[in-house]
Amino acid sequence: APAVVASIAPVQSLAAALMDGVGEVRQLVPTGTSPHTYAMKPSDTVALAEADVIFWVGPGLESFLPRVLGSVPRHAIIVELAEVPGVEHLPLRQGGPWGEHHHDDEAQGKADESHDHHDHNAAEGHDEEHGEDQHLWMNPANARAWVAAMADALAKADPEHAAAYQQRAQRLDQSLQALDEELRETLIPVQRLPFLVFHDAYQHMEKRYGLTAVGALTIDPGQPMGARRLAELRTHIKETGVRCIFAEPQFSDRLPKVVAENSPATIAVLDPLGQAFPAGPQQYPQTLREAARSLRDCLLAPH
Amino acid sequence: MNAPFPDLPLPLSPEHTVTPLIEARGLSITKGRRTILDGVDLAVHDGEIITIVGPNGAGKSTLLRALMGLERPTRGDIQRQSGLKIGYLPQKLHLDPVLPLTVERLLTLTHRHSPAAVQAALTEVQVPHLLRAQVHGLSGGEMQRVLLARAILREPQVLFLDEPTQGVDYAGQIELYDLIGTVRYRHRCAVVMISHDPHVVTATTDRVVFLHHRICCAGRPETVTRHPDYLRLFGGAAAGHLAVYTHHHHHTRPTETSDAVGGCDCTAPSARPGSPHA
Amino acid sequence: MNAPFPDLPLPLSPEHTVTPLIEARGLSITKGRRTILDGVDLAVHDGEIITIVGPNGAGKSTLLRALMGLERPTRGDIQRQSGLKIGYLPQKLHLDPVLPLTVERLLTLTHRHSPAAVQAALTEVQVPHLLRAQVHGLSGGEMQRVLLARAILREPQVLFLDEPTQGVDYAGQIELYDLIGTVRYRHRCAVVMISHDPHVVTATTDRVVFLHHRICCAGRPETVTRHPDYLRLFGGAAAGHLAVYTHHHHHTRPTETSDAVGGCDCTAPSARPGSPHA
Amino acid sequence: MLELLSQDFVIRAGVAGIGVACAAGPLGCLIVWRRMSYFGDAMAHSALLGIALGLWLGLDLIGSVAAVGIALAAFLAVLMRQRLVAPDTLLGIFSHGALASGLIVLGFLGTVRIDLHGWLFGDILAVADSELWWIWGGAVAVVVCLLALWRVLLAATVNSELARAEGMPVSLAEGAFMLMMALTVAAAIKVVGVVLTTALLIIPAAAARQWARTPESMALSAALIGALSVLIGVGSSLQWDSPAGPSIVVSCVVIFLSAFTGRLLLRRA
Amino acid sequence: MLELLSQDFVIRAGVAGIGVACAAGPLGCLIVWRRMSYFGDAMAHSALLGIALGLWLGLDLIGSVAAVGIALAAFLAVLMRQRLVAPDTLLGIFSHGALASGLIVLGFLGTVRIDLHGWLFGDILAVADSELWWIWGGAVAVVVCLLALWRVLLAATVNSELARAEGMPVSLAEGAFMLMMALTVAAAIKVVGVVLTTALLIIPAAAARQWARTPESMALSAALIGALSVLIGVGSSLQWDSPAGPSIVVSCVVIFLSAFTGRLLLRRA
Ligand SMILES: Nc1ncnc2c1ncn2[C@@H]1O[C@H](COP(=O)(O)OP(=O)(O)OP(=O)(O)O)[C@@H](O)[C@H]1O
Ligand SMILES: Nc1ncnc2c1ncn2[C@@H]1O[C@H](COP(=O)(O)OP(=O)(O)OP(=O)(O)O)[C@@H](O)[C@H]1O
Ligand SMILES: [Mg+2]
Ligand SMILES: [Mg+2]
Ligand SMILES: [Zn+2]
Repeated sequence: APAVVASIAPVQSLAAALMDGVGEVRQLVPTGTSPHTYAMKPSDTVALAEADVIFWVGPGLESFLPRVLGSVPRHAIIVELAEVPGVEHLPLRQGGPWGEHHHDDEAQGKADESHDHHDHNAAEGHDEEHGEDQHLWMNPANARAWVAAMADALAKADPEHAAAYQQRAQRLDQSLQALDEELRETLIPVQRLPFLVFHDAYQHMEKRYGLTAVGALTIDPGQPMGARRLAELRTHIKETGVRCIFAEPQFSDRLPKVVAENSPATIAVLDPLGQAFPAGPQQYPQTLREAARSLRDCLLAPH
Repeated sequence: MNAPFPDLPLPLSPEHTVTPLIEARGLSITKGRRTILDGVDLAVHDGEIITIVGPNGAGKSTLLRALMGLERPTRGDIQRQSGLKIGYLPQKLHLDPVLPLTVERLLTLTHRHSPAAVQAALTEVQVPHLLRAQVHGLSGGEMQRVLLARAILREPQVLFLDEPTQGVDYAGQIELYDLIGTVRYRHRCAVVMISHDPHVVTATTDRVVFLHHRICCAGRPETVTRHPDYLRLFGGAAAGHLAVYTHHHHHTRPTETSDAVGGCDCTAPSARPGSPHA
Repeated sequence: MNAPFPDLPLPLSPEHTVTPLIEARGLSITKGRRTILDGVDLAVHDGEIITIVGPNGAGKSTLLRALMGLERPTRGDIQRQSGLKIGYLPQKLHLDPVLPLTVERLLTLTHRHSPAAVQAALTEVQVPHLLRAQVHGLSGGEMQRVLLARAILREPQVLFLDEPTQGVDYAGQIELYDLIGTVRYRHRCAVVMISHDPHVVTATTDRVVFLHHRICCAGRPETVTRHPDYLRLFGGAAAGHLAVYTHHHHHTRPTETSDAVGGCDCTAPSARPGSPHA
Repeated sequence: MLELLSQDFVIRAGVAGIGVACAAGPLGCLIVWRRMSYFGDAMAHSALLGIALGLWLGLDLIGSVAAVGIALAAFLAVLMRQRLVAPDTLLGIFSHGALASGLIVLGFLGTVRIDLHGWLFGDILAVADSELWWIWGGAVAVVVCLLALWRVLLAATVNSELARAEGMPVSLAEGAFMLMMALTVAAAIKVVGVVLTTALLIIPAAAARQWARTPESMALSAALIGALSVLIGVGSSLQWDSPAGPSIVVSCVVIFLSAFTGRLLLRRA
Repeated sequence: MLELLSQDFVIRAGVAGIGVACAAGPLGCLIVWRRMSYFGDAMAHSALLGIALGLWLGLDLIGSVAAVGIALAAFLAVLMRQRLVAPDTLLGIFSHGALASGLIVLGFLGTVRIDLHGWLFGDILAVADSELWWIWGGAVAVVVCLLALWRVLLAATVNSELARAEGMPVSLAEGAFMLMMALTVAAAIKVVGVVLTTALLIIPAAAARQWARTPESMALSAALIGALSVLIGVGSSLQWDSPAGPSIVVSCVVIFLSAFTGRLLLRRA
């Protein structure tokens, strides 16, 4: 079986589903650890050096990887999933309240998009994807596109099992489709209910299921926020009748609490990386289901 | 300035039997491979002025610091009366300009004193105008005067002065030594002082300790100054200076011939600083 | 130790017309609200020994530093011959033990010298045994000797010494001054020195500058020492010392009565350090 | 703006910031005089090690963070006595050592559900009502402790040997100081974040040094400058929606630079 | 283990680490002597400001990072001359000031999502072949520059006034030194990360101080200790599969602590 390395938990889960019964998939960044501050261990480098197939999202997310990939000479097939055909791309949004009167901000964001966060990788030849939301896996349709590309890559690396991979890919595609339907059904009742997220990681899910996120506290959890935005968010949630503010398990819920203060909104938890679930084929669907359940439970809860 | 208390009783002579304020017995200090002090016995009694003399590198400052408890003895022990009030003027003091400090504040650094007392102390060392000056702008001599004022201000029981008039101008030196001479009368303060000045040794002192890693000789100035090592240290000039100086210090006590701490038996190879150390 | 070159030609007298090595004209320095130097004119010619005297806080160190370019004049200007080789012994020097340094390395800090020259310089200041000692373990007097060796080693054209024998023992002081007296003969080195010692002023010096923020008087030692301000600074003792000392320094030049830099006209309120400054 | 000013979180941020600044003023002066400017950094990294060890050994996190912090402070207090390695270097060694060991321990733990940087980047806008009491209580406690220890600490800072010779309980006071500093800084980091804590410690003190003539006036000015920067910082955060913590830091820096150039210009004139 | 040792990335990590250690040894001694231990930290944070400004003004990022770093170094070189604020405090002010301004600028950029700290965590296991040439070329260049400037820099470090009085070109040398240091540290941070860079600068120097008797021997020992820690660190990283950078830092700390206690014990005996 080919040696397969996946960068983060959702990717590992999809790959593991494809490889089920054939081989293991090594996950590089432990679930819950920031890919940005990750310090590599020799076993990681060995895994990369000996890998036949490497799956990763893109330099916007695993910013440490381009350097490693450049320095480990190998004939592995590297799949940058953000670039896979069929993936829907969404531009980054600004932190803070979203709505009618904030459209010019978004326009401004588009104009600025050549100065986005991947520019430091420009020197390394990754200047294609500008200012795009990297949380692509939050939309099962994107995952389906990934699975197709992953199966092709695996088949190329391991022609012996090519048929098996394609078979599994088909099955996985069906179950993703089912998951898509399931999520849609879960989320239909809450489509019009406004909510606020801690950081803007759910755009893909939101667009897919027609949810009404009305703002994010921050675009980047590493960046502290301004007092004016906080005040605006507080007015905004009152105006729009936000009922839920979603914090994330890795990050402190102190700021969400401040925003929720003096308003009927409650705090709940959304986890885009699904760190509560063990790695494996089930991790990805569990993550999305849990997110949908959390959205629905909070938004439908009596206030 | 002459001693203002010419008819006060003389300080206790070193032979007295009361327990000393500080007593070092068999004190030895080694640093790395060098023996700096070797079997030094010394007692400090209240009210007496002891001057430690010796060539550069003889271990004088080390002895002073050991008496105060700032250096740990390698061998021997030091007994200090508990709760002893000590005043100290170190040989060199580096003050960092990162910390702002006026002279006034430096004088009240370790203990509180009334502004009047601070002003009086500065007047005694002739720099009353520096009260509000920043210490890191002081000239060498000004600093030394201020440090002396600081050490005296506390009304200590023992005053340790490591070359107190370094960098002080000539007229100032004479006046400061006069001041030191009178301090002990005020509250029976003992003074342990290091000096390279032969006048001080003979004029201000009750007891001279000639140190060169070990105590070569010790006793009344009149005895020690006749010692060949002493004469060598102070060059041919020592005798001449005596003549010049004794007329100035009216409070110099009459010569006593008994030598308090035994005779001089400096068997050290030589008292010259150029000699190889242990 | 007597001067080893008793029959060499005398150093140039200050009246000579060649361009001076360093010349300060109308030099004034103020710090905060205090005037430290006020209209000082001073020229340094090669081969001469100038001693600056004055009470504590008179601005002597500041003048020295200004001559070297370490203090910026508030008014007036200073001309230095370009490429002048300067040796400097500062009044206080703080060395940080964070940086390891042997005496040997300190001597070759700014310029390279042969080991033999280094050893010879240390021998001249009588501390040859300290060659490999760590500088931050040195005693006060040892440090001073080492710094003097360092300053001389460079064979400078002008040697600036700020109280060079501070903390040096008595015998050492006399020998160091003899050494300074001979340095100028070796390679026509000028010496500008600050001292509080009346012997030095009269015995080792070509020209005395009495400074108290401004130059009160300047000239040959024999002239300046008769000035009332000078006598006040050095107390009644000044005259007496002369007698003691002149016999020792055989190379003292015969008295000249002409006063080089004009008469003494110290109109400063008083030369006492206790006086209020500007 | 006025309406914004009356937002309760803004008031809380201001009150909390001023509380921290008041304690940080005198504490920061001592830190700056002793060349321990990076004490905050070292404490922050020791907190990471504390978290890592706590997770590994299954201990209470608050407890293990406190234990590592106190151990570090004690170790520092001892090592500060030698003179071959300067305090800033010692702090650097400990801080990087603690960070590296923390990362290694975390590496062995495998899956870790904690954002390390989240621990360090507290947010002054997120201060809760209950924390205000703690902050001001802590600030008063720090000021009271400092008043009690001030003379000894100051004397030991000016010259440790002089202070010891003249009978001051230097070791005791320095030990107490280190302990107090470790606890205070750790608590402040938890509430307002490491960057703001360190900045409020050292920058106002450095600005105050430009005109202070006595240690006490420097300590007082530092506290005032800190409080002023908090007000300016929070105000500009409201005005321009800049992040609050960084805005306070930048106003500290601006005040420092003005004081510095002001002194230069005055001296010229 | 042996098989692992021959992995090319291990060899590259070792070669790169030793190259950095050789330049960092003497450079770190100067940094430690001048109490600028946190220079690496300040450079790292100035790099963040550089990125933020570069993004804002649409400049080349490498260029704007370099520009901010050089400006900071120049500013520091000037401010280092005054004596009211100690170097470690200055570095702290600049470092926190740069970080805070960087965050503010980024905040204004709106839709930029950048993890600032990602820039700072280079990884020694990710060094590329081509970078090895740069590292060793840079190390040789640094050592050559230091050899040329050594006497002046050392004299200025011991006593700046003495050096200036005796005609050494102090300002020039210090300017060149600051510039060189800024460039070197920035480059090293990019390749091996900020933690490892700072650690290799200061910890070997502090360890070497325990036995060195001259500045030169300290510089040499520091380079050797650094190289040794790289070997031990990479070795133990292989042995226990711990992250490589942190392992090197921890071996530095262990060597420092052994040297320290060794000296204490020797002095006792
Ligand atoms: N840490 C140390 N390591 C090695 N030698 C040391 C150390 N500290 C002091 N010494 C040596 O101990 C000797 C005594 O020093 P000390 O300061 O006591 O001399 P001193 O008699 O006061 O001399 P001075 O008159 O010059 O002040 C000196 O030779 C000095 O070099
Ligand atoms: N930065 C400063 N601010 C204020 N006053 C200063 C400053 N620097 C020096 N002074 C003052 O300038 C005067 C001259 O100082 P300087 O060191 O030149 O004196 P000096 O003649 O060398 O005295 P000494 O014989 O004591 O060494 C002193 O009164 C000192 O207090
Ligand atoms: Mg001494
Ligand atoms: Mg002076
Ligand atoms: Zn995200």
